[in-house]
Amino acid sequence: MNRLQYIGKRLVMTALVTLAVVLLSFLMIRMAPGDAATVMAGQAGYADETFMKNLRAEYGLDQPLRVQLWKYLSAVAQGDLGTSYVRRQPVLSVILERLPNTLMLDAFALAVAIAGGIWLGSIAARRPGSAGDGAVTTLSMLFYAIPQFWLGMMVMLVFAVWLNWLPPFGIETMGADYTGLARAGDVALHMILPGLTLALYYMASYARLTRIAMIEVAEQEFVKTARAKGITERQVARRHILRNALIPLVTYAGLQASILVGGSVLVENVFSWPGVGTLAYEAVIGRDNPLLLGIFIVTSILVSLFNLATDIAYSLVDPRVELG
Amino acid sequence: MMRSVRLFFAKPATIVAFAVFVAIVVIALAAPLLFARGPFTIVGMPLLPPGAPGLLAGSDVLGRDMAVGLAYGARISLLVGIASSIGAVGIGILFGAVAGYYGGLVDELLMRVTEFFQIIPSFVLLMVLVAFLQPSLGATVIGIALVSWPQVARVVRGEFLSLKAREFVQAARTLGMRDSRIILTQILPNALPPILVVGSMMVGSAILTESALSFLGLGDPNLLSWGSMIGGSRSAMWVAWWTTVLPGLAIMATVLSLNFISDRLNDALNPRRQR
Amino acid sequence: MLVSIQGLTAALPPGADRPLAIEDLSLDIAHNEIVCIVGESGSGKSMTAHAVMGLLPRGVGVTGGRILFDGVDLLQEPPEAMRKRRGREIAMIFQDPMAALNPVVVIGRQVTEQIRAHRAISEREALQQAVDLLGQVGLKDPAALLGAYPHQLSGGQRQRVMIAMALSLSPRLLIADEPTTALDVTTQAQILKLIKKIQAQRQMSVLFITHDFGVVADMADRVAVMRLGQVVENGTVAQILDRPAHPYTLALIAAVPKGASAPLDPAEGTPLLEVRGLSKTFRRGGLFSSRGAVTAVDDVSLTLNRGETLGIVGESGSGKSTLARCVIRLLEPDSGAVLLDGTDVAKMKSGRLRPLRRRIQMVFQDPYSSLNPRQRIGDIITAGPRAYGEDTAAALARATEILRLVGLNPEILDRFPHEFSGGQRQRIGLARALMLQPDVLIADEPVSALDVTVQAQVLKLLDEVRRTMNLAMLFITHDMRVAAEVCHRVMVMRNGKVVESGPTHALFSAPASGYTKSLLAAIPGRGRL
Amino acid sequence: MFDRRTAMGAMAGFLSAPAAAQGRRIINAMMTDEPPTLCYPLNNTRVIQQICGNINESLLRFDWQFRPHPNLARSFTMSPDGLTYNFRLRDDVLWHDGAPFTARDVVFSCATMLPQLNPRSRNAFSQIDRMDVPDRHTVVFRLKRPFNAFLLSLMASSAPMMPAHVYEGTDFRTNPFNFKPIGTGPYRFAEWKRGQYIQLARNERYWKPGQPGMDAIYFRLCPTPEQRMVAMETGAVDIAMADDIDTVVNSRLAANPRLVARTDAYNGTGEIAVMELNQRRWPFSDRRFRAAFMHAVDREFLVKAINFGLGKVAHSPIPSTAPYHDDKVLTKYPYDPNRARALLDEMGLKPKAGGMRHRFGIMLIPDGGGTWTRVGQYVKQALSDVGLDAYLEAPDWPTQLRRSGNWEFDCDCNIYGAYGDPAIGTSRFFLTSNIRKGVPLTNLQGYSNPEVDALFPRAASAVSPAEAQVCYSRLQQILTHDVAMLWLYERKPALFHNRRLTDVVMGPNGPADGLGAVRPA
Repeated sequence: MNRLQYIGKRLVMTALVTLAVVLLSFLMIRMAPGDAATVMAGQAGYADETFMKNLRAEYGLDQPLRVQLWKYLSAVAQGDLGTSYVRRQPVLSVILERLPNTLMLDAFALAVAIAGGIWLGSIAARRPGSAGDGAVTTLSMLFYAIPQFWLGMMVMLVFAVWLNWLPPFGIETMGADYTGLARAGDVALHMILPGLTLALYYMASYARLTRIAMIEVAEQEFVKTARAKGITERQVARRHILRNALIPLVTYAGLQASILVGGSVLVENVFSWPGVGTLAYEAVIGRDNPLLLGIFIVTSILVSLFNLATDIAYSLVDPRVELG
Repeated sequence: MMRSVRLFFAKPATIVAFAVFVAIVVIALAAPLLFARGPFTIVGMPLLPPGAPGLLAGSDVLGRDMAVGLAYGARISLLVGIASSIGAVGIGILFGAVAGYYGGLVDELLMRVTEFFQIIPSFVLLMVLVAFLQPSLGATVIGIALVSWPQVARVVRGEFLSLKAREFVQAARTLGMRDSRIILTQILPNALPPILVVGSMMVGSAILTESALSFLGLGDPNLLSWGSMIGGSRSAMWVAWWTTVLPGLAIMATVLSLNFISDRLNDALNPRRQR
Repeated sequence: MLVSIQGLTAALPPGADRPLAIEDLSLDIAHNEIVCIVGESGSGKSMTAHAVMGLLPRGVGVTGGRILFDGVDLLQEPPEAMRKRRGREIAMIFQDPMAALNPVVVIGRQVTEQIRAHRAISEREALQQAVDLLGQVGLKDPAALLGAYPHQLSGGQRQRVMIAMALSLSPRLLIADEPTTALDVTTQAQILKLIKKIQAQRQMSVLFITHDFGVVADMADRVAVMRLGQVVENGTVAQILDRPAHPYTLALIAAVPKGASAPLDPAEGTPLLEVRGLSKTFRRGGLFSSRGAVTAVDDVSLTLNRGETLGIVGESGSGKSTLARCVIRLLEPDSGAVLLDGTDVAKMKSGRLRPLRRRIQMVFQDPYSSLNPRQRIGDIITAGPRAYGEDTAAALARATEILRLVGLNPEILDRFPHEFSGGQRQRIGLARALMLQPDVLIADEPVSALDVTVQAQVLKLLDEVRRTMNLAMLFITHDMRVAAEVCHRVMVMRNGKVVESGPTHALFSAPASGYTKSLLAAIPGRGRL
Repeated sequence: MFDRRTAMGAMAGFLSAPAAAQGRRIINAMMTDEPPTLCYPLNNTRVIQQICGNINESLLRFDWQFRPHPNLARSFTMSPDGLTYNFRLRDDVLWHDGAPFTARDVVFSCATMLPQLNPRSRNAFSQIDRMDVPDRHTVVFRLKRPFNAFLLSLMASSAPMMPAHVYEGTDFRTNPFNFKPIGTGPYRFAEWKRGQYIQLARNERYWKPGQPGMDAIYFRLCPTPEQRMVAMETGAVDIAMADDIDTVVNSRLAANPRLVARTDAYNGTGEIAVMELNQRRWPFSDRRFRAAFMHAVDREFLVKAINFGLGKVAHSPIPSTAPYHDDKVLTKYPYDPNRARALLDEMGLKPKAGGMRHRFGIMLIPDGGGTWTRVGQYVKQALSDVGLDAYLEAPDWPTQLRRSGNWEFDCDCNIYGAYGDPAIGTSRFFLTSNIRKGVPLTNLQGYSNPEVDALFPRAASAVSPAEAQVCYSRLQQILTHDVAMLWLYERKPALFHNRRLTDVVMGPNGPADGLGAVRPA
């Protein structure tokens, strides 16, 4: 099967999976007690029957569930994810407004995690059982054990408060209103602490995975062949061991995409990062059902696409894999 | 068996980790005996630093003894960690075993379900579940088990897939054993080591997840957990570091010791090292 | 002398089954000579080859002796100098050509990498040389192969690539570590021929490691027989094969299946087992895709009588194992009938099948994976009877008898499988099958994972058991010599189809089909042993 | 411990406001979350009040004693029978888009838009019989019956004037001007940068002489309490309004010499934190139980330790800062666990095995482990000392509102605003007629007392203040004796502002009246 056909088929699958996500989360969310009218009444600090009735009518909450579902599905099919109860704006625009911030943070964290993890992992794998290996293993174990939100608070305390190296929170300097390059630099500076906080956990897993994969690959016959050829140890490590060890890493990166979104809820919360994670938290707390559904839909599409990308990457690093 | 035990304790780090873990368990069990009045009792002024008279770990924003809170927090963390892992492992074994052994439609369905869980951000899903069930200990345990079982199911399924192709399982079939017996007596015992490792890793991550939920205010308000201690003193961090640093260290020590244990378990139970 | 190994001793890491991997080993390899080291698994033959190459595994250290290569002690060479010798002066090829090639790098790159590690030439020039080399080892269209990945090649082609790589810098010594063990017999014959041809052309020395005396007979100028890290006997091929001095050598040679045809028992009456037109097709892919189908068994019929052994012979992928699994209903055939005493079990539902299952039992290939590592021997061999409701005490009592029958001490009931050797495990597996007092025994490559001496014992046991219990036996093997030794009749399979079948003696002495002929011709050491 | 001053100084490097360098005089304020809309009556919450108070104005302004003063109305008169109110409007007021402000806008706001959108306005405006417009700048309200809270209900936060020419005949909820509001106030809407800030710019044609005192106001999004505190300490933000700052760190900001702390900026809202018992259920229906509850809880502790002094123990349904509060008639319930135990014993609620008398739930307000969680945890502990076994429930917002609206609770928590007059803010919780299932923020407890039902309307329609006072005094006497509600404390949320600004808080309506008067100190 050629690659384009494969991508086409996967896109259809993505649409199907998304439909399942929509159906399941719609039902789950609508089954839950309480509706948006009560939330808004609570916000207003004052309520009566007409007010509530108007609100329910406005959001179609007075109609039977299947009518609501049908309306919602047909709207989603046209790219309309509804209107946020709390923000009274189109859900899609609310999400798209925040999405770049999260993607930026996640991409940075993932890049740091992968680069750092592979580096640490290959140090450890060079001599299993050595002091370096022990240090890396212990370190990654430690990163695994630290609650992310707490780590965020601690690095904020250390690097922003005690050492004054980096800004503590937000996405840019408040009130500075920079533009252009200065703004990009400002944002980059703000991204370091949350990005590293998010990255450390995954860096630990990449380090572990790289280490295990490299040790495993190093025991394989073709590594012996490589040595028998008389090429240098460095070339053996890079061309033969690492290249093969990368294969499981690619799969793992695909699996992590959705976890990363979940992880950014906490980190974004701690660092006041205006991303989808904080949005999701607000949506849960405020029972903003359309927004919540929208987040599920958008993230599941993104994760599916990311998985598709890693599958293609997988087929590129491992020629044995056929797409299909 | 003895060999596994010996292998398990082969490294000094493991002994330390095991000792830390046992100590935490003992503290958790002994908390009601040591501090009979419970973690919510107000013992003094708020935000007294550690070392203040009678306050080993200082007091929190309400003037409660942090040390008592830390001891009681261990109960919640361990309870949630172990209970939700048992739940997840139970569900995971059930579905993973059936899918891995029988394959076909069940397997296809299970793979789709795990895919769903892979695609949906599980922590957001968990927040939704807990918020809908109303934050309570039960909701936390159920929620964590519900979002983590697919991971176990995948491992179990993989083990079953590879084990069912092994010749001793085929032999069992040719001997005329029933499927249920094959699953229970032939495959499951051999699949246990990786399940045990995944399960013990899961205890650690469940503790982390619980603390995150409590930190966000989605924990049981009647119980003091390490996460809620941190969440409740977020602002106080600026005036009283111990209110957030100490519970965080407690979480870290627990999860770290657990991870060391499961890591060694992995080595000790690894069939490649045995034989 | 090109190579002179003197008093080489290497220690195994603590906890291994013996302290020394190689013990006081001395061996010479002259210019333009093929020296074979032959021995059973664990004899240290492979370690010796790796020691010469300077590639002993981590934890194994040389504790004494010298390896002189052209007068230079390789053991004293600094690592960098040793690296420069590897590939250039000493080259090596390995047992499993799939595992020995990097799966994610194209062939061309793997060949040029070796050339460029030692010679300062451009990639283009190196590729040109690679094309030449690949042509020299008999690969067709070498230029096209440069861009291929290892998995796109057959086993024989891969081993040719390995040989091309090894030859690329015209080494003076080629070490071949069981280079044909993972290959089918016809491919093996071709590769052996190739190595021999190239050795002759280039006048190089070859150190050839093998467990197979047939291969030794075909290849060696001189032979060293190893056992437990020591050379027990050393001499020219004629000396060793014709006048072996050491009893171990003698035993090894005696154990090689000679293909002496078994006595012909006349078979009469209705067959116990009859297979008619059996087919089985495997489909790959999941719910949403199908990637073609492979017909593993294609319209096969056979009959089997009580007391008779029918051999099913074929190379890998011939469908012989699938056929066996369909007969015993581990797989459900797509079409055809499997008649057991006239009852068709081919499509029978599992509920009705269960009582019939005990009549057909199986002995498996892999002595390690065929016994549940977490159960005691007693539990393993009484599992069958217990599954049919026999009470444990009675089953254990019978187990004692059966264990004696297969030549094991009945006291082992409380022990675990890992405490036993491969041959013992095969006996336990046989005992498990016999506990159900089957009518038909299917033996699926029961000896192919065993060393040759053990192999001979197990084959003898199977034959005895068949006779005492009057079993019908379906014997699956890839090895013509083994088939010739135990089977009354032989059926040759290829690509799922029956090529030819007939009484063993007739088939071996006058094969009808060309394929059978080529299989027989490919048997290593044919005529010498 | 780290050196806080260094730390904060350090952060100033990152968070200072270089925008000032551009020469514009800017107020940096903050918002805890982004408002859903900027249509004042559509979402009458504190965030909107803070922002829209600068954009939309009302007819009257009130002083610290809640006395009315002219604002958009040049003058006003009330007929002696209390039925007719006559407003003369200013004729020099322009909407931000240049259209003149006229009587048409007043009629549109008070008769159409506000009653439709703002439940708080509906109560007061339902008293209106009809409105007359004798000329372009005069409006006459004729009431059905006297309603002495009428003028107070024209406070900006209850009755902002909305532009008729923008909204009339449109769907108010979807009108695009909800996101670029038009008003008459000292600042006009300039820019909304999503996720970052809302900017208001100086209204050059503002009618009030000398105002506005600055060039622009930025409301910067600051979602977490830590972020807000640091922003205040470093001067990145000039004003922190109610609840922007976590009470835990109040003392720290209050001690900062660069900051001014005000606790009177929200007297106009007059919030009381309460717990409500479902009086349909026993034992909550028993007055003695409610009294025992009050005696068991040390409300001074709630104020001191949990609110860090920002508040005052509440003894009455009418806040002590509001008109009609009468301290003399109140039955007070000081902290006295023994008294509480005695009352419980007396009503037959004796300790059972395990020392507990009764188990019931306290449903918290979802605040993510904040003040209410702390209050709940303290109250639970305090109640257990007298043998009451309370368990805390932490539902999310919708569940909390649904359960309380449907009376599915034992005890819940609430904060209510008195809004300056009991007829607006207090009576709704005690009138039998306001027991409405399914509607939050009504008489959820099911409290019902015929005398109270009679007194509230009489008080509201009393023409003379003295007569109203008599009624309200009696009401306070009855309600506190009945322990009609568990009043915990009056909230005094702190407003912090930088000393570089002055005239920030000018009346009880605080920042909801806008920051027009603010100027550099």
